[in-house]
Amino acid sequence: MSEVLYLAGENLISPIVLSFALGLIAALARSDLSIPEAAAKALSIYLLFAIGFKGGVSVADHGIDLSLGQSLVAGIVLSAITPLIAFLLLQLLSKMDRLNAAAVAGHYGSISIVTFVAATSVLENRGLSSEGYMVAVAAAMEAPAILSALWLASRDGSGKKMDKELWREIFLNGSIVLLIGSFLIGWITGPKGLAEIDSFIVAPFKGVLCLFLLDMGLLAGRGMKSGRGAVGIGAIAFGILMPIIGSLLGLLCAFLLGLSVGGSMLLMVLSASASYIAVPAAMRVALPEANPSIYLTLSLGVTFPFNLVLGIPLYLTLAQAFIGG
Amino acid sequence: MSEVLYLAGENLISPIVLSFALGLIAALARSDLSIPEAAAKALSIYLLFAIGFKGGVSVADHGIDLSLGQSLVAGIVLSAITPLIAFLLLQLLSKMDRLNAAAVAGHYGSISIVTFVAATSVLENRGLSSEGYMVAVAAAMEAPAILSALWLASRDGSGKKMDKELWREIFLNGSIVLLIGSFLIGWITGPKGLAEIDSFIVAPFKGVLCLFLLDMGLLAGRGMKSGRGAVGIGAIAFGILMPIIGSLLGLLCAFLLGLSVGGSMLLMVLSASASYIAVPAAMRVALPEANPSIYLTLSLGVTFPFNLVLGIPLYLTLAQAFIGG
Amino acid sequence: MSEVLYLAGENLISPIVLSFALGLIAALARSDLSIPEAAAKALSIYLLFAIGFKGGVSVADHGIDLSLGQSLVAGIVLSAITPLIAFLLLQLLSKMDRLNAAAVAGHYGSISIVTFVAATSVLENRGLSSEGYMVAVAAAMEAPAILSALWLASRDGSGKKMDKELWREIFLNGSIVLLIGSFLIGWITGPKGLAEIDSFIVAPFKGVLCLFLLDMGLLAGRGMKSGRGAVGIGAIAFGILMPIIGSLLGLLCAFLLGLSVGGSMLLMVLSASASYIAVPAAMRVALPEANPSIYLTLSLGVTFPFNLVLGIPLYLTLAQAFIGG
Amino acid sequence: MQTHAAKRVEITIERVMQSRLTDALSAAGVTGYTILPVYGGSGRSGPWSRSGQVSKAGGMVQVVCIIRPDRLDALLESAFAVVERHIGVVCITDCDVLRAERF
Amino acid sequence: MQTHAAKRVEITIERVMQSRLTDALSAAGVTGYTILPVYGGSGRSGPWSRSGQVSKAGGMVQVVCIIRPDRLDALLESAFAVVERHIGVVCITDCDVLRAERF
Amino acid sequence: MQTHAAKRVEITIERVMQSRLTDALSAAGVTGYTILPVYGGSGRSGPWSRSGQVSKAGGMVQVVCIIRPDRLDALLESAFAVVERHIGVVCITDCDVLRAERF
Ligand SMILES: Nc1ncnc2c1ncn2[C@@H]1O[C@H](COP(=O)(O)O)[C@@H](O)[C@H]1O
Ligand SMILES: Nc1ncnc2c1ncn2[C@@H]1O[C@H](COP(=O)(O)O)[C@@H](O)[C@H]1O
Ligand SMILES: Nc1ncnc2c1ncn2[C@@H]1O[C@H](COP(=O)(O)O)[C@@H](O)[C@H]1O
Ligand code: NA
Ligand code: NA
Ligand code: NA
Repeated sequence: MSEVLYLAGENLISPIVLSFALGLIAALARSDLSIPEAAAKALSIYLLFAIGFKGGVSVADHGIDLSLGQSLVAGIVLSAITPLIAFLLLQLLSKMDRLNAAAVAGHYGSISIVTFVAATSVLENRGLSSEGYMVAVAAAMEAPAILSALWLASRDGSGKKMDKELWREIFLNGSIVLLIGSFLIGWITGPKGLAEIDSFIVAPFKGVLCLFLLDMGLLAGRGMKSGRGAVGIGAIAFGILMPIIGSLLGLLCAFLLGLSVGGSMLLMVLSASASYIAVPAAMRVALPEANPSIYLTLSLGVTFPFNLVLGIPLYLTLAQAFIGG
Repeated sequence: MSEVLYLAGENLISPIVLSFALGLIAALARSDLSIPEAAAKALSIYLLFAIGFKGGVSVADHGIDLSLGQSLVAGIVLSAITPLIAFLLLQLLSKMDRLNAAAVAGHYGSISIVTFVAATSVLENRGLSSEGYMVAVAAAMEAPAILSALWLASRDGSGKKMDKELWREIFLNGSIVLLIGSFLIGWITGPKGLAEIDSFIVAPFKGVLCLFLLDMGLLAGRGMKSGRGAVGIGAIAFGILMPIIGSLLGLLCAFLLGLSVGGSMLLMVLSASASYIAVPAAMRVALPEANPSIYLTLSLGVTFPFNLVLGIPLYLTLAQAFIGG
Repeated sequence: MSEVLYLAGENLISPIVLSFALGLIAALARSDLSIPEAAAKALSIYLLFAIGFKGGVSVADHGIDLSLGQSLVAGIVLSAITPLIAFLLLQLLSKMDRLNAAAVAGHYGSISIVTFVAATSVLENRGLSSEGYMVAVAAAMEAPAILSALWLASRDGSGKKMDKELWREIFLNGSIVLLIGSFLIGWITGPKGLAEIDSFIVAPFKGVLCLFLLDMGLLAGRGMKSGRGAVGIGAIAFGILMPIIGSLLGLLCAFLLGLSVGGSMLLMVLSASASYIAVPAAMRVALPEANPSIYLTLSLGVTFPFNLVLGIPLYLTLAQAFIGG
Repeated sequence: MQTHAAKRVEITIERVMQSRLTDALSAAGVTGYTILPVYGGSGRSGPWSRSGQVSKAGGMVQVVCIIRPDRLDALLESAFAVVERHIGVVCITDCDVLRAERF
Repeated sequence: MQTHAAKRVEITIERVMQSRLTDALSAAGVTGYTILPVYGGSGRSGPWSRSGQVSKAGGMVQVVCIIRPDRLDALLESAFAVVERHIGVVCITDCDVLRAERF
Repeated sequence: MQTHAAKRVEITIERVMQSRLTDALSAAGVTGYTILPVYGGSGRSGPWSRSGQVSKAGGMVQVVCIIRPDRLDALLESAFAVVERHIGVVCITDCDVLRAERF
């Protein structure tokens, strides 16, 4: 426990977490600080490209682990099943109607890439390595949860029939394509490719992440203010409990897969995190009657900060305790 | 004197000043070269974050100097009093009406953070250190001048009553929040935090500054063209005299505070520089009848280039002569 | 030949080419991956500034070669004459009407700076140096081709009389001004200036180029889809033959000028490449009846990928064979 | 100058629905439209702004179509089918255009 | 299709006044509006453009409100109170809307 | 509130022609206009979008002028001279404005 607290304390005073806090405070104090939409998108493109590329290079470096395929399958299953658990938990903890509960559930099955990125940088700081292909697992976990959510919603007759267009949008959304694409580029070009561009994608990475988290803090703070009325205390409890449950599922899979401590922690983070980019967009198309204030407040305003500040050190401690290291 | 000229000459052929000149010439020649608004904002967010963070780290590094509090107070007083002097000088030198004179005066009490940043990079080139908390002094000097300007204007019955909203906008404007926030982050995380992100905020800093100054040159050039008619010869004389007067006030304060040569030069630069971001926005809200062409042309088209090219070497020479070094 | 293939293979698996391929595939698969306009412009400003600056520094470093003036003249002549050849070849290979043929021809006389940049990075990878002033030659080659194209069009009575405004727009367009300006800044400040900003303009250069090529891939892919109907098989053949012819003209000039292998290859690349930024804009003003789908599809969808993937290694092999090295 | 009566239809719709709307318009034979970015707004679901956003969710665009009056109904029907379950505003104004042959 | 008469009010106003205007609109019960970015323009105070700008001063936005005709006056009065001393243009057009219950 | 009849002219024109258009408007005595960015669109020359673009070619802007009805013809003539050979749409709407002295 004291290990968790120590880690959490150290985590708390990292530039990354403090940048998020700065954004949060600025937004809650109604400062007009803001990052232009185009700049925020450019930062996210940079982060996706860099994290994908580095993952690919690491696979090229260490050779393909037997468990790559297994991990992908595990990720897909985790992503598809988590929404069912989330849906039940929501019904238990809150009075949310089934449509909104389905939409929220979809977010928790999918992943938040920036939480993943923050976790990799914590691993790096502590000198822990991880399986490079976890980036591919992250990409694989983005979409299946959406299908589960739509299935949950359709049992009520709500939700739209999946048209081909929507399938394409979900599986070829920009962040998946960029993540997988840069992963493959990193894999193909390997350490030699990395050497060519590492002063772009490695050295400045953490600084860029700080600015991105500043923006996330601003968004989370503004979302909290406007979403205040939309979520009750039960839903907030869900927003903290669910990532812990998710992380335990992730831990179990990691154990079964035989992942390293670092890889286990990353799989826990993926299972614990909730989407706030790809899934909301899919939900607006497929479940327009679901209320975005609810799922965005929970995902961005509750679970994301929880994971960033307390979750990541907690999951790392658990991984170290159960996987060894 | 020859020292000033030597310094000015060396300053003149730095990439920073030449980038500004390139922007200026391109604008005056009516080239369509332009930097997108979102990119310009991103550059300014980067510069504020980096300069604040580095200031904070330097405070963490060297411990808190006794004079931090005193310097903040001195900065606030300088910012509040300078507009009164500027107002009188304007009445003397030009036929500007009292409302516009008040608005202009407010700009000269406040500060231009990019002039400050350019000055720090000149210090760095010459291997001179300065008090890290000067960044906090810069932030403290942004707002008080606005209140003085509004007070000057209100003596005429013009100007709007300060509403709570306006107070909030002035004191929590994005650049103050970002500067103070990143200063605190740098302070809290210290050299360890800096080590994590220095290849983002230290190494590329001067290059980013070049691009930002290119943009400033474009804006200044376009402002000169459209503001040509708005300012007379007397006002232009003010735009060159006032920064020198301001710098001397800064020098006096620096001497009384016992600042280092570098710190003294920075305080001079702060007193000498005129706002072109925060104050214009506040003036549009509070003194909408004042003519923006006048204050923007003076601040961006006259005083900024003067400080960048001649002022900074001049202030450095004065600081070295009077403070020692 | 096997040397070309080897080079082409190596080129093919560079992060730069693969990033382009990723964008192309994403666009053809109708992914919604996209780079905001402001970010794309910021990337291009960075690349122009960096390449210009480095060229200038290299001139400052190695002293002015006698052939600078001659190279500029050769570039201007190449740019002015190539459209005439292109026009004839188009008439030969396709049934394109004279107006569109003139517009297309103008693109091939002018240059694509990103092809040039990609070529410099191939040279760098192979440790080959080149004349720094090739950047100035690139700038000089942007505009003359436009005048040739307008002359070709005017022989039909189409095309607008060149007004003063259009002259100014062509010769002072943003990319020419930025390239020449940063070249001069680099020249003036020299290696000392470079030392100040090299961690901004040298180290991350190739990484930024990857993101820019990702964007080019997206644009090329989307252009191919929407321009499909506009160009026939003859025109496509032109889009591949013309760069080869252009490169041979470039090789001839380079031989006459006595350029180094690296410089020869760059002049070949300039002659071989087709504009997709400056010339299209000029054509919209001066030849609005010409169909942009035709010239953009050829320049961005055919010739640019050809040069990037096959052309650059081919030209390098030819330069090495004929110029020595 | 000679002008011709036409209708200006302004459809404010979620960004995620943009391609579905323009596909529907094309299917209904409406191939002329202009898309304006929207920076923010407010409605029954409260205020929103695009600043700092990365997700496509939570933003809107404005699609402006100028059409001949007799084609208005076809346009409205195809637009309505897309907008129906989604938030969005459809606003029709009378206008005059130059060069009527284009519409 | 069934449409309903409404008013489209387009207020071009300085960016620094945006939140004051929307606060005033909300206070007057107008909660539906869309904000469009403005790239540049010209008026009695000469031409301007946003390109390269960092300051919020010197830019404008367009606030578009579609409302029921009977609520027009309340809107105009609250808007005018904000715009009065500031530069800005208020332009009202007759329009028709689908789904009138929304306004 | 007291309003005054005016005309709202919306000219959708290629970005490369923007300065030529505004110069022509100024020459015709029209000094008040607002320029809106355009994100994409579709017309006889097919669909387009600005995303990822670097070139000024291939984008459009919307120039909105509000003028007194009696000055409409001067405006249209000067605009038409610029737009004539180029793609672009000119759309005129009746409107009412506050503060008529400004137009
Ligand atoms: N009356 C209105 N006038 C203009 N725009 C509106 C209006 N009502 C809604 N909107 C726009 O449509 C979006 C969604 O509206 P709503 O569905 O009411 O939340 C708002 O955020 C506005 O951008
Ligand atoms: N007649 C007009 N039509 C459209 N926009 C206008 C008009 N007059 C002024 N504007 C806009 O309002 C801004 C301020 O106008 P002004 O107060 O006249 O300087 C201008 O820069 C334009 O963006
Ligand atoms: N009927 C229309 N309504 C609105 N915008 C249009 C219309 N027709 C054309 N446009 C705009 O004008 C551009 C050029 O049209 P065109 O010349 O038909 O290719 C299109 O891409 C649209 O942005
Ligand atoms: Na998850
Ligand atoms: Na000052
Ligand atoms: Na060429």
